[in-house]
Amino acid sequence: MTLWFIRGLRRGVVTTRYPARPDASAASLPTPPTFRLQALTSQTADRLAETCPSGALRRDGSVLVYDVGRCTACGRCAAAAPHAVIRSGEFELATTDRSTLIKEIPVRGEGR
Amino acid sequence: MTPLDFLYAAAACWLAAAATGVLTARTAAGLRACCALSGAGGVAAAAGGGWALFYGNTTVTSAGGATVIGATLQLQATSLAGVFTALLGIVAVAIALYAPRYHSPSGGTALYLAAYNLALLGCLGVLAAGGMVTFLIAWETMSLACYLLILRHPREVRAARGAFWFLALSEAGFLLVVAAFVILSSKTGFTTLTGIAAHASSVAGGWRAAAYLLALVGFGFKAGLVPLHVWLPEAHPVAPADGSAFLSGVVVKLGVYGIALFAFRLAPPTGTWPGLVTMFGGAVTAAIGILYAMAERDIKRFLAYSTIENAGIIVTAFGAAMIFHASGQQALWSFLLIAGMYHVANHGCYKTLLFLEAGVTEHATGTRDMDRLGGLVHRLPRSAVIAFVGTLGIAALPPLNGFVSEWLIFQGLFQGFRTGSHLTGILIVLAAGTLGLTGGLAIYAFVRGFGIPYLGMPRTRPAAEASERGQPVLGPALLALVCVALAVGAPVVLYALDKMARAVTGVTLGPLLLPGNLTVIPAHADFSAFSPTYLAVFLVCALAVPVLIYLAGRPRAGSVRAPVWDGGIVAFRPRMQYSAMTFSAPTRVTFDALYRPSVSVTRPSDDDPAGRSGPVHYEAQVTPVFERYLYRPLVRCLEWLADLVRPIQSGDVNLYLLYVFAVILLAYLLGAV
Amino acid sequence: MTAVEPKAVPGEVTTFQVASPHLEAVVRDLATELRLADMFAADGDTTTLRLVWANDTAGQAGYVITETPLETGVYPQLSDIAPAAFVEECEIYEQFGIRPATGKALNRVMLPPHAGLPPPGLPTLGHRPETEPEEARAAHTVGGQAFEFPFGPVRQVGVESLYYGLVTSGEEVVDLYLFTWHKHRGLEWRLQGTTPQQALFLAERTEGLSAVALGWAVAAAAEAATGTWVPEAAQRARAVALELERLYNHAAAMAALCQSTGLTVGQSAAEIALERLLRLNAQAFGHRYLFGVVAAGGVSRAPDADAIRALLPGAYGEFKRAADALLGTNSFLDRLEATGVLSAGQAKALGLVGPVARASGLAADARWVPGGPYGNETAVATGTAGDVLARFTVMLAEAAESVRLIGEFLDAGTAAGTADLPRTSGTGLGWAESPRGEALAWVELGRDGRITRARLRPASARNWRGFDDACRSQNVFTDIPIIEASFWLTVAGMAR
Amino acid sequence: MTEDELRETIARQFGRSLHIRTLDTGSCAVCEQEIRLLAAPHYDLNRLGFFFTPAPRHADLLLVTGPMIRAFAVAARKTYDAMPGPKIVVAVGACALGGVYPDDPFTHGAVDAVLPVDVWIPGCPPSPLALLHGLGVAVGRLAEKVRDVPFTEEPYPERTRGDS
Repeated sequence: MTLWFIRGLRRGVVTTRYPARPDASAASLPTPPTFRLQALTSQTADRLAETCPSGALRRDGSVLVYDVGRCTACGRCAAAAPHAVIRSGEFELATTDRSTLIKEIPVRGEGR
Repeated sequence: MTPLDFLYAAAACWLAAAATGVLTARTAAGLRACCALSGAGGVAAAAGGGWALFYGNTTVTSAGGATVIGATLQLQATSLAGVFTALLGIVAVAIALYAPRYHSPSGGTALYLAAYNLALLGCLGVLAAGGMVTFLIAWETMSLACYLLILRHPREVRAARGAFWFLALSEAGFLLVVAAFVILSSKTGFTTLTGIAAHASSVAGGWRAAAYLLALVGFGFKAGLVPLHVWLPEAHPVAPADGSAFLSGVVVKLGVYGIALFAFRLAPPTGTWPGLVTMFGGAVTAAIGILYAMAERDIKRFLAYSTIENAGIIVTAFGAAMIFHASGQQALWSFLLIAGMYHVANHGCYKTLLFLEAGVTEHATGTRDMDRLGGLVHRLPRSAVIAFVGTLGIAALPPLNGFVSEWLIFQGLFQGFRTGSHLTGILIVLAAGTLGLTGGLAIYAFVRGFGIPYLGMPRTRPAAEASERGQPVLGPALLALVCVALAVGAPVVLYALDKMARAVTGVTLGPLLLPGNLTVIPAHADFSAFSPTYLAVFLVCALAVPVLIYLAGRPRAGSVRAPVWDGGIVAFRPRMQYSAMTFSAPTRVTFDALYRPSVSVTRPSDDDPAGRSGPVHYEAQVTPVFERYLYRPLVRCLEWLADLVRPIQSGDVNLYLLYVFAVILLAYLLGAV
Repeated sequence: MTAVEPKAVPGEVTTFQVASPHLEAVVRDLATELRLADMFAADGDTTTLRLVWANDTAGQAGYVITETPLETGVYPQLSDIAPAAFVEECEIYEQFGIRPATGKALNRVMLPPHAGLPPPGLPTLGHRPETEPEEARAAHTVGGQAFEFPFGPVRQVGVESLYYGLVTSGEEVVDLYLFTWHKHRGLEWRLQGTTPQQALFLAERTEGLSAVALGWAVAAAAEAATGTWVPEAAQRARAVALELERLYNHAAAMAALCQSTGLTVGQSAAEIALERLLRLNAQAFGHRYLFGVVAAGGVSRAPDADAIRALLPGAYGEFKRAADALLGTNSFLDRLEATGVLSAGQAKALGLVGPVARASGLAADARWVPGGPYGNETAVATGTAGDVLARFTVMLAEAAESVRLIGEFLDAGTAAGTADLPRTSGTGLGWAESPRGEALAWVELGRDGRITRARLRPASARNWRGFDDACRSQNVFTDIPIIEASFWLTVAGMAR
Repeated sequence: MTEDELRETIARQFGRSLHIRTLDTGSCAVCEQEIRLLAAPHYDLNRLGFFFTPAPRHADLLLVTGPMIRAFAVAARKTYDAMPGPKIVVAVGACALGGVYPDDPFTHGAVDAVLPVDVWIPGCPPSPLALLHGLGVAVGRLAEKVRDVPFTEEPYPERTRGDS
C-alpha cells in the first residue's frame, strides 16, 4: 500500500477545475450543430430533417424546429450540408425547462 | 395441615384424572372434566411445593407414610424438591388449560390423558419420595407413563422409534440410579433419604464418589447430558405438544433433581474433581445442545436441543457449586445452587410455553418445519406475542427471567478465582466462557426460532391461511405471566430460594444475596450487583424514549409511507427470504467439523450445460455424530451379544424346565452359602 | 440436401443449404470442428433458420452459414447437441414463436413477465403465438435449505440494470440466473426498413461500449450483401478506432476489477488511464466513445494521426503503470486467482468468445479472419487457468498488442472515405473483434437497399451465458462482482 | 411558490451536500460509463459536495439514463417512490430526452413519460463536464446557458420572426 501511496503522490493532481475554470478537454467534445441562416434554404432544411437519425430536426413551415435535447451530435447533418451546419462548441446544455431546448431556426426563402 | 397434605390432594386429583381420562375423554365434556381435575391437582401441587419451599427451615418439612399393597411408601416434602414440585404444579395447570382445546376427544386421547396423569403422579412421587424404594418405584412409574405418552400415535414409525429411544435410555439410566442408591443404602444401612443424608459422612469418599458418578450418569440420561441426550430430539417431535412440553418442562428437570439430590443432599462427594466433571459435562452439553439446535428446521426438535442446552447450563452451575464447596467457598456453593435452581424454574416455564406454542403452530398450519412457515405474527397474533415473551426469556434477554438466572450463574462462575487454586479458577472461567458462547448462540438460535416462523412472508399456502380460531391461548399465557413474574419478582424468588439453600447447605446468604433495595448481589458484596426489577421497569420506560422522540419529531406536514426498497423487482417472493437453514449457515460453516454436513444439490445446470433455468433444490444434512459413532456400534455390539445367547432359546419345553430347575438349584446353593 | 459437406473457406463466408431433416446430423458433425457462433431465424416465404459457424484456426479462419427452411415450423433441439444454441433457441421462440421439437422449457430472454403475455401490441419479427403454453417456461422455484437472494434490477450506482437471482445456502453460490429483459429494446425489429447507414446509428447504440465493433460488423454485413469494396485506408481507419476502443475498454475493466476488489487506489490509477484514453479518442475521432466513426462503405472520419502519436504513449504509459502496480499488489491478485474459473470445455460448449474464451485457452479472434486490415501476425494472447487473473492478464496483453497495431495502421496510412453501397438485394455476414470478443451482424437487404432482417450478435450476447457457470464455480458470493468485472460485459448488448 | 422561491428552497436544502442515485432505464452502457467517471480523479464530484449512494432511501437526486423501457417502468417508479422528498430527477442523455427511441411498444421513448423530470442534460453521451454542469444547474449553483444560445451563426433576423 505504501507503494501505491508514493505512486499517487508522484502522479500529482489531475482533477479538473471545472466549473470554477473552463476545462481544455471540452474543446474536442462532440457538440450540437449551429446553423448558418444564410445557407439554410428550405431544401437544405428538408434534407437535414430527413438526415437526422434522432428526430431532433423537423421542418414546420417557415422554421426548422431544432430539439437540442434529442440531438446526439452525431454530425450527420454537418456531413449532409457542410455549408449550412457548423460545430457549436456548446456542451453546457443542461436546463430545468425542457422547452428551452427547442429552438426554432428560421428557414430562408420561407415565410416571405 | 402440612405441605404434604397438598401433595396428597394433588395425587388424588391426578389419580382421579387418570381414571376420568380413561373412562370419559371420548367426549368433549369428559375431556374437559379430566383436564379440570388435572389442573386442580396442579394447583394443589404448586401450593404444596411453594409452601415447602417458603417454610423449608429444615431439610424435611413434613413426612408421612402410607401402606400400599403391603409396601410402605415413605413420603416427605422437602424444600429442595419444593422448587420442582411448584414447577410441576404450574406446568400441570398450564397444560390443563391448554389440553381441552388442543386434543380432540377420542379413544387415543383418553389413553393419552390417562398416561399423562399417571406420569404427573409419578413425578410427584419422585419429588415427594422419602425413601429409596418409593423413589425408584415412582421413577419407574414416571418413565413408563412417559413412554406411553410419547406413543400417542403408536402406528407411526417415528413415534415408536422416539418412544423406544426414550424407554431404552431411561432403563439404562434407571439401572445406574439403582446401583447408586444400593451403594449408599448398603454403606449407611438406611433406606430413607433422611437416614442416608444423616449418615453419609460415615461413608468412605471412594464409595460416595462412585455413588455420585453413577447417579450423575443415570440421571444424566433423563437430564439429557451429552452424549446421553439422544432421546430428546427423537421423542419430543412425536409426542403431542403438551406431552413434549411436559417432557421438557418437568421430566428433564427430574433428572436435574436427581443430580442435585445426590450432589447436595444425600452424599455430597468430596474433592474437587466430581465437581469439575459435572461442570464440564454441563458446559459441553450446553454448547453442543445449542449447536445442534442451530441445525434443526423442525421446531420441536429445535426446542428439544435447546432443552439439552439449558439442562447443561443448570448442571454447569451445580458442578461449579460443588467445586466451591470442596474449596471451602460455602457462600458461593449456596449461591450457585440458588442460581441453578432459579434456572430450573425459568426454563421449566418458558420451554413449556414454547412447546405449547409449537403445538398451536402445528395445529394451525399442519407443519413444524420452519422453512414452510413464515408471517405467522399476522395470522396468529396472540400466539406470537406469547411466544415472543418465551423467546425473550429463553434467549436470556433482559428484562425476562432467563436473563436473571443466567446472570446469576455467570456471576457465580466469574468468581472462580475465589477457589484459591489457579487451575480450578481458570477451569471454572473456561466453563463460563463456554456458557458465554452458548448464550450468544442461543440468542442467534432464537432470533431464528422466532423470526423464521413468525416474521416475514408466509412460505407456503397453509402458513398463509393459518387461523388462530379455536387455538388454546390461556395455558401459554399463564406461563408467560409466570415468566414475567419470575423476572420482576426476582427478589421474592431469591428470598425463597435462599431459604431452600439454607435447608440444603446450611449456609444463609441473606444480605449477601439480597441487600435490600430490590438489588441482587452474587454472594460477595465486592463483586457486582444488579436489580432485575429496576432493570425491567427501566427497560420498559426506555422504550418510551424512542416513542416520544418519534412523536415529537413527527413532521407536521405528514409523512409519506413508501414500500420496502426491493431493488425494483416486480414483487418480493417468499423464496427470497432467509430460510431457517440459510440463516444459520455461518454457524454451519464455522462448526463444520461438528456437523459434518452432507450436501445434495439438484439444479438444472447439473446435467444441462446450456444454462436452462428451473427449480433448484438444496439440502444439507447434519450427520448425527452421537447416533452414528457412539450408539450404532453399541447397538451392534448388543445385537452380537444377543446372537451369542440365542442358542439357549430353543423352543423346547423340556429344556426350559431344565433351566428353571437349574436356577432354583443355584438359588438354594447361594442361600446355603 | 447436403450435396456438399459444409466446410469453412479461409477468410470467406460459405453458405450451405441444409434441409430440416438433415439439420441434426449436420449440426452434430459441424459442432465437433467448428464453433457455433450464432443462430437466428428470418422470415421469408417460410421461416428460415440460419446457423453461423466459425472456424477459429489461425490462418484458416472463416465462417460457414447453414440455411434451413422450416416448412413444418419446428426444428430439432439443437442445444442438446451444441449447448451454445440455447439462448438463441429462447430468442427465436420469443421472436418467432417457434420452439424446438422436444418442447423443453425455455428461459425468458426478452419478453417481460409482468406486462401481460404477450405484451399488448409488442411487435415481433415472425408469428409469435398469442398465448404461451405453460410448459414453455421453467418455474423458478427454490427448494430445501437455500433461498434466492434478489439483487437488482436497480443495483449499484453507475451500473446497468440487471436482475441476479442468486440462489444461496447462506454463503455458497448454489445457482444463479439472470434476467435481462428489463433492458430489451427490440433493436432487431427497429432495424427493419432502415438503410444500412441509418442502421449504423442504432447499431452503435446497441452496446455503446463496443460501438466501433458493432458498427463495423453491420457495415461489413451490408457491404458483403451488396458486394461493396471498402478502401484499404478506410479499413485501417476502422481498425485504429477498433483498437482504441479495445484499449479504453480494457482500462475500464481494470478500473472495475479494482472497484470490485475494493482497491480504490488502483481504481483511481486505472480511471486516470481510462479518462486519458477517452480524451485521446475525442481528439482523434471527435467522440469519446468513437460513435459515428464507421460509415456504410467506409469511415466518416479519419483519425487525427498526429494526435494519436502524440497522446497514445502517455495514455498507454498510464495504463501500463497502473497494470504493473496491480500485478505487484498481492492483496489484489489473491482475490483474482482461482476465482470464477471456466474450463476450456465449458467455454467451448457454450461458444464463448473474446478474452473470456481466450483466458480459458481457446484461441479465437475475429481479427484472424483473412481479408481485413489485420495481418497474419496479429498476436492473440491466451491463458490456461480460465480464472479472473487469466482474463486480466489476457486483457493486458491485448492492450499492448493494440498499441502496436495502432502504430502499424497509422504508418500504413488512414483516410476517411466511403464507397457508395449499390441498392441491391442480398444477404451478408459481418464481423469484428470487439473488446469483449467477436461481434457478428447479418443483414438481409431488400431490393430498395433497405434492411428486411438484421441480426445483431454482440459479444455480450454470447458471454453472459458463461457467467452463471463461472459464478457457480465459486464458494462465496462476494466474488461475483469480481467475476462480473472480469467478464466486462454489458447488459445492453444482451438485451438488444 | 414561484420558481425563484423554489430555486432558493432547493439551494437551501441541497446546496451543500447532495446524494445521487443512478437509474438505468435501458441505456447503451455509455452514459453509465460517463457517470462512473464523475467519481474518477479527473472529475471527482465529491469535491463539489456530491456523493453517490446505492440506496434510494438516502438519495436526493435521481440520475436517469435510457429511453425508459416499458418493462422497466415499474422498477423506475419504485425507485422514485423509494426516495424521500424533496427529490430531483435528472434525465441524462439523448435517449432519456426522447432522441433515439420513439414512444412505441418497447419503450416510452423518454423519461418524462414515467417520472417527473426536473433537469434535462442533453448529449450522447453527455460528457462528465456536461454532467457536472447539469448537477450544478439542478441544485441552482450554476446558470443555465442553453436558454440564450440561438444555435444559429448570426442572431435571428427580426423580420423573419415577425412575418410568420
